[in-house]
Amino acid sequence: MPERRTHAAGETVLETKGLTKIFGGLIAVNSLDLKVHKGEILSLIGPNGAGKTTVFNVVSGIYRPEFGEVFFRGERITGKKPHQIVSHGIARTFQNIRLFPDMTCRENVMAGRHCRSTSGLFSSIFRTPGQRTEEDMIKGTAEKRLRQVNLWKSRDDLAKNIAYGSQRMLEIARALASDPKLLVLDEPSSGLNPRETRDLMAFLQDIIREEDVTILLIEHDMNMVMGISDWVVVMDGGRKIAEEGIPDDIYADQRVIEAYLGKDDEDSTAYDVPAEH
Amino acid sequence: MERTPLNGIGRLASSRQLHIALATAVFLIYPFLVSDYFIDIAFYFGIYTLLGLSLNIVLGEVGLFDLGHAGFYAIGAYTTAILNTKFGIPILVLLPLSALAAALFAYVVCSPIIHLQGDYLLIVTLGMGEIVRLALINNPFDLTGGPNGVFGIDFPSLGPWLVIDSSLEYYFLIWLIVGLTILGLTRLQDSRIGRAWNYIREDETAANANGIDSRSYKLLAFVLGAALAGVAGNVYASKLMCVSPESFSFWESCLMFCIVLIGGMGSIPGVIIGAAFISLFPEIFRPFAMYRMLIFGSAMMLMMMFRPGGVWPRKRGAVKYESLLEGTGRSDA
Amino acid sequence: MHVILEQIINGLTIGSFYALIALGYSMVYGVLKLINFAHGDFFTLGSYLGYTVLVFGAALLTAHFGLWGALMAALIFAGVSLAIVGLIVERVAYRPVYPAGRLPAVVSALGASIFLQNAIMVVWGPRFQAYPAALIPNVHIQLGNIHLTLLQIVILLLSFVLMGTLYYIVQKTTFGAAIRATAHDRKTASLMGININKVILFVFTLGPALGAVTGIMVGMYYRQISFTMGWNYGLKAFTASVLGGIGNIPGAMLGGLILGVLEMLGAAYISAAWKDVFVFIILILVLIFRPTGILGEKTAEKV
Amino acid sequence: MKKFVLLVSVLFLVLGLGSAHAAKDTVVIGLQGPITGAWAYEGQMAKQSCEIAADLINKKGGILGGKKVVLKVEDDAGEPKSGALAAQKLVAQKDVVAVVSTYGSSVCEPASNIYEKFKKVNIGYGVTAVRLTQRDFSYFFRTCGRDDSQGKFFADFVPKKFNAKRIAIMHDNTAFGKGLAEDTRTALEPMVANGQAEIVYFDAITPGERDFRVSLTNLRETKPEVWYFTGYYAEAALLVSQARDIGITCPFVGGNAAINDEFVKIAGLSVAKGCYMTNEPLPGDLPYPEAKEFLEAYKAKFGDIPSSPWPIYAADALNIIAYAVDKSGTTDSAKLAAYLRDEVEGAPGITGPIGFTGQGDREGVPFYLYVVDDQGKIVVSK
Repeated sequence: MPERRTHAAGETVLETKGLTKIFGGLIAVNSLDLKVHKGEILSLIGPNGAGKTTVFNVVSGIYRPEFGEVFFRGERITGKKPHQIVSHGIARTFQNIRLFPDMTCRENVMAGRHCRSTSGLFSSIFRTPGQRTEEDMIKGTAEKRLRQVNLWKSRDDLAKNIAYGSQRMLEIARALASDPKLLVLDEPSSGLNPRETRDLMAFLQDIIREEDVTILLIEHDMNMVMGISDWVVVMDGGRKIAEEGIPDDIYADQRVIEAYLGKDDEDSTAYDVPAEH
Repeated sequence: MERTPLNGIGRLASSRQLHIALATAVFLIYPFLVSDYFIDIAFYFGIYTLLGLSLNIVLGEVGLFDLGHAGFYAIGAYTTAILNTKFGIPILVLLPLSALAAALFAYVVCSPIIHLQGDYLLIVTLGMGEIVRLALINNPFDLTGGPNGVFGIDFPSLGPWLVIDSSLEYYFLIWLIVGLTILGLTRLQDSRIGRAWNYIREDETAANANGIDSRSYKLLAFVLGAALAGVAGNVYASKLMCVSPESFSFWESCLMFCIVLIGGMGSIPGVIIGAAFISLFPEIFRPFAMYRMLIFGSAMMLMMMFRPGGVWPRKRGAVKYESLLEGTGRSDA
Repeated sequence: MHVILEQIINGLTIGSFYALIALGYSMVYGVLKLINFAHGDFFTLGSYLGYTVLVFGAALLTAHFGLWGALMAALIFAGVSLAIVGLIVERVAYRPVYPAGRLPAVVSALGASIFLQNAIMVVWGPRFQAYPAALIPNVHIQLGNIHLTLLQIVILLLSFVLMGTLYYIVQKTTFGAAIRATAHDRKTASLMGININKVILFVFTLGPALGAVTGIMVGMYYRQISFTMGWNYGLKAFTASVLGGIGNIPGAMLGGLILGVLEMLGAAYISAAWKDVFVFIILILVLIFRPTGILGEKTAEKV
Repeated sequence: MKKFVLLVSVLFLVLGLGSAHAAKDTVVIGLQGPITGAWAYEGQMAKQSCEIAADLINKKGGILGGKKVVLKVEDDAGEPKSGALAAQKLVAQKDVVAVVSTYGSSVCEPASNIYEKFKKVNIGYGVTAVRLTQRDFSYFFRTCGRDDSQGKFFADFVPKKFNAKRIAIMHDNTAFGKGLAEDTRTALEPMVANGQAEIVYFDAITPGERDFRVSLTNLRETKPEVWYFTGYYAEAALLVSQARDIGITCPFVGGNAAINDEFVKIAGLSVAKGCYMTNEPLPGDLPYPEAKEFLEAYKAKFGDIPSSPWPIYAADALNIIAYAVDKSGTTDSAKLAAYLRDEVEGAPGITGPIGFTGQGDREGVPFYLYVVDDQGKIVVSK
């Protein structure tokens, strides 16, 4: 088990203040305050429908919050468009993998470079030297990331044709290709077998160690959560039910156990709705 | 069997070059072997290829259902017709102007509707195409000549040095434009813009989450597609020397849609095949008189039955890439 | 005032034609997410079949069943024939293509449309065909200053009865619930034990049959049919179904009626020549501000 | 790609060779017309008429001392692009002496540009747009009248006949219908200026539609005393029956495309009877011996006489080409065009003596006012 990195060590990378997202009459995220510090892995856990994915979608700009603010490295990014948020340095993956199925793995990873390149219509048509250099850089980064996740050999295969576990890694490689400061992973281990999960954990730890990146994670696999998180935040019903703590404390927290096991008559179906939107 | 990637590239490249050289040779020699009638058929084949290429950007590359593309074609043709007959502006000057007018029109009209998804975009573009056609018929500001259209359009010329007025010269004009367009579009396909279009087609949400401003790229596709359709309109107008609204009906939009889908979405050779099918088939089957459209309809159904992805779909991953980082050409990481 | 009332009644008549055709588009779209471009030609074919019965079988039929009987026979014959044609087209043009995605099905549908249209031309010839005059006594009805004909009233009644029946089937019966469930989410519906094939069968028989009946009504109303008329009606009806919310059955009816009335009012108070422009602009505005149509429900994508 | 290009080239070449050249003892005359498409009916009648005309000439021993007239037909599907292709195909065939071309002004326009460029005499038979003969072309002629001659006839004759001052003009937004409507309005202008007439309604309906009640209600509210519709019979029949339904009772006058036997069939006798139209003399009313001979031959072969005037003009276009070739003794285009323009005067035709103005227009095309009688026959109005 790696040594824990401490809060004090890093500046705040991501901060949400009173973040609230409402769907129809349903409060999916209820004035959530969250802080993610530089260089750490923070896991967001909670039962289905707790509003975790909604938090991700608000942070990455897919949803606009009703109330509250999102700050990224001190800058207010509330209500910015997804594509703008990527260029600020937040890259994400999706709960149910969203690759570009009919394009090659290499092209998939090159997508991550889009926000870091600038060639326009005319330089692309006339193949200006600048554009060519940039293309080489895009391809170079893609190669580097593909090699990192051991998919260089599949570079010319269509994304839909590679194994499920590889697709998960490809999506992470794509997110990493934009050189993000914050990597937001939505259940990266779901559908992976134990070996693949172990590889994934090792990979994430390598990344954290070697690169200037912070990771925010939604995860259901408790082994993984306990294994790699520096901090854990538990959500239920759109609220934070336990202050962020180290995994062992959270594991013992009575409220967390209740949230997961249910207190008999809590209308847990109501929670399911927001994530569907 | 050991497969060396470099060999693969070499083989592919040389056969590709051979094909292009052969095709170019055939296209250069062909018009000198046949009568003007067959040159004209090849000319209209060129027009449909250009139209197919222009719709392919929107429909094939980005996956936007545009069933009103004839509207842009019409804007290009009428811009040429009106400015040439009213102000005597030379056709070749109007070539970029028509493209610009169609592009501007696309920008203004598509901006508010670009967020619509799938079939809703389809019906809105269809409505837009119909609005253009109906407006042309109704002769707004006495500009479009109503159902009669505009007549007396010039042929393209550059002073006394370059005069394009025979079938042969029109043939070369349109295929030169098609050739340049193909060159440009092939380059775009292999650039961050072309890829961005494809990302949007594959999964718009994921594309956005990867930093692609899908709204701008979709608009760009419409604007560029419209500009090319405008160019086609310019050449068509000067070739026919007159334009009338019946040339820009909903049916023309349907034909362009079919060109892209018959050939294969996003595939440039596919567009050429689709355009060949659409423009040559009815001519070849002319002797069948009133049965020819029956055959045409059946052929469309059969093609989709046996080649639902198109006759010549774009093959991704066919070209094997070598490493940029290692420089040795070894492919195994 | 009387003029506007008269225009609205005219609009409702033509709107009910659009609505009945739009139902065919909307049902197929709801279940298969396919725009059935051949549907307009189902309508034409129905009209021609009814014409054939009325012209060549009328004497015989009238002798046995009377005028209304002959009319019923034409409606039933055309309806049943088109139900069969609908099934054949589904089998030949859509089923083999559908698994490959929605776009190839668009080309196939256009192909089927061209085929049907030209088949009609080959069989019945390129000329306009005149429906037998005075199938229904040519009675003029004048209410105050409003001019109506008996035929108009019969057509409106029949349309509303048909729409009402369909509405009842779809909204109140178990099978209707199955159709709605399939339209809402095909995958889940089939997991819930709904026989999707049966639903497809239903929409591909009922839609064309409704189209055929509409074809005969159009023939009687205007007394003139042509092999190309399906294209125009199809376009309008498709527009109507999108206006109402495509895939939504009450939406298609509402969309059709609204479109008909809008068209007539546009023609009356703006300009006959610009009325279609007016209709399409309204359509575009509706879709910009309510992208799923008037009654269409919002379905957001799960991210 | 390679295979494909080869395939296409081979197909082209086969097709090219397919059009074999005719023997020397014939004179080939082309016919471009809508054999398929929306106007297929007109095109096919024109083809039949030209066949009959050629047969009659050949039976009388042909031209140029025994050469047979041979007809070469190209389909233009009634659309401008196909029209241009058909023209291109005809000019490519050197043995085609001159062309009868075509039905529909917007189809004729691009085609006649091609004929002009390749110096081939082309004679329109169903092309009435005024502008066609205002282009200073040397090789374009027409045997039919122009829109403005009909409009002028209407203005001179119709208001007086019905003692009508309030005139409604309705067109169908097609090239032909709108052209005629505008020319009629122009022709009425002097009468409007001195208060003898008033145009109370001037608007379009959309062709291909079936419901015109709205436009008709508007028309009814203007209380016209005569109503002129310049479009085609398909819409005309609907218009009249719907107009009678909503209580419009004033006389209906159609242009020369509005009334024929189909019109009577669709509208029904009770509605159709008493409807008028301005028209060139119908085939049956032509007093000339050529007409009698032609119509008998046509009837013998096809069972009926043509139901519209245009095919007859096509036959006359063929006749005048044959006449000019025979009399001038040349098949050279330039000489032939000059001969047609300058020398032909009162040549015998089915539709009466044929001659051309300097612009290529037919000289003196007569118009009649027709009416549908109680039996549904279209007869000259007394």
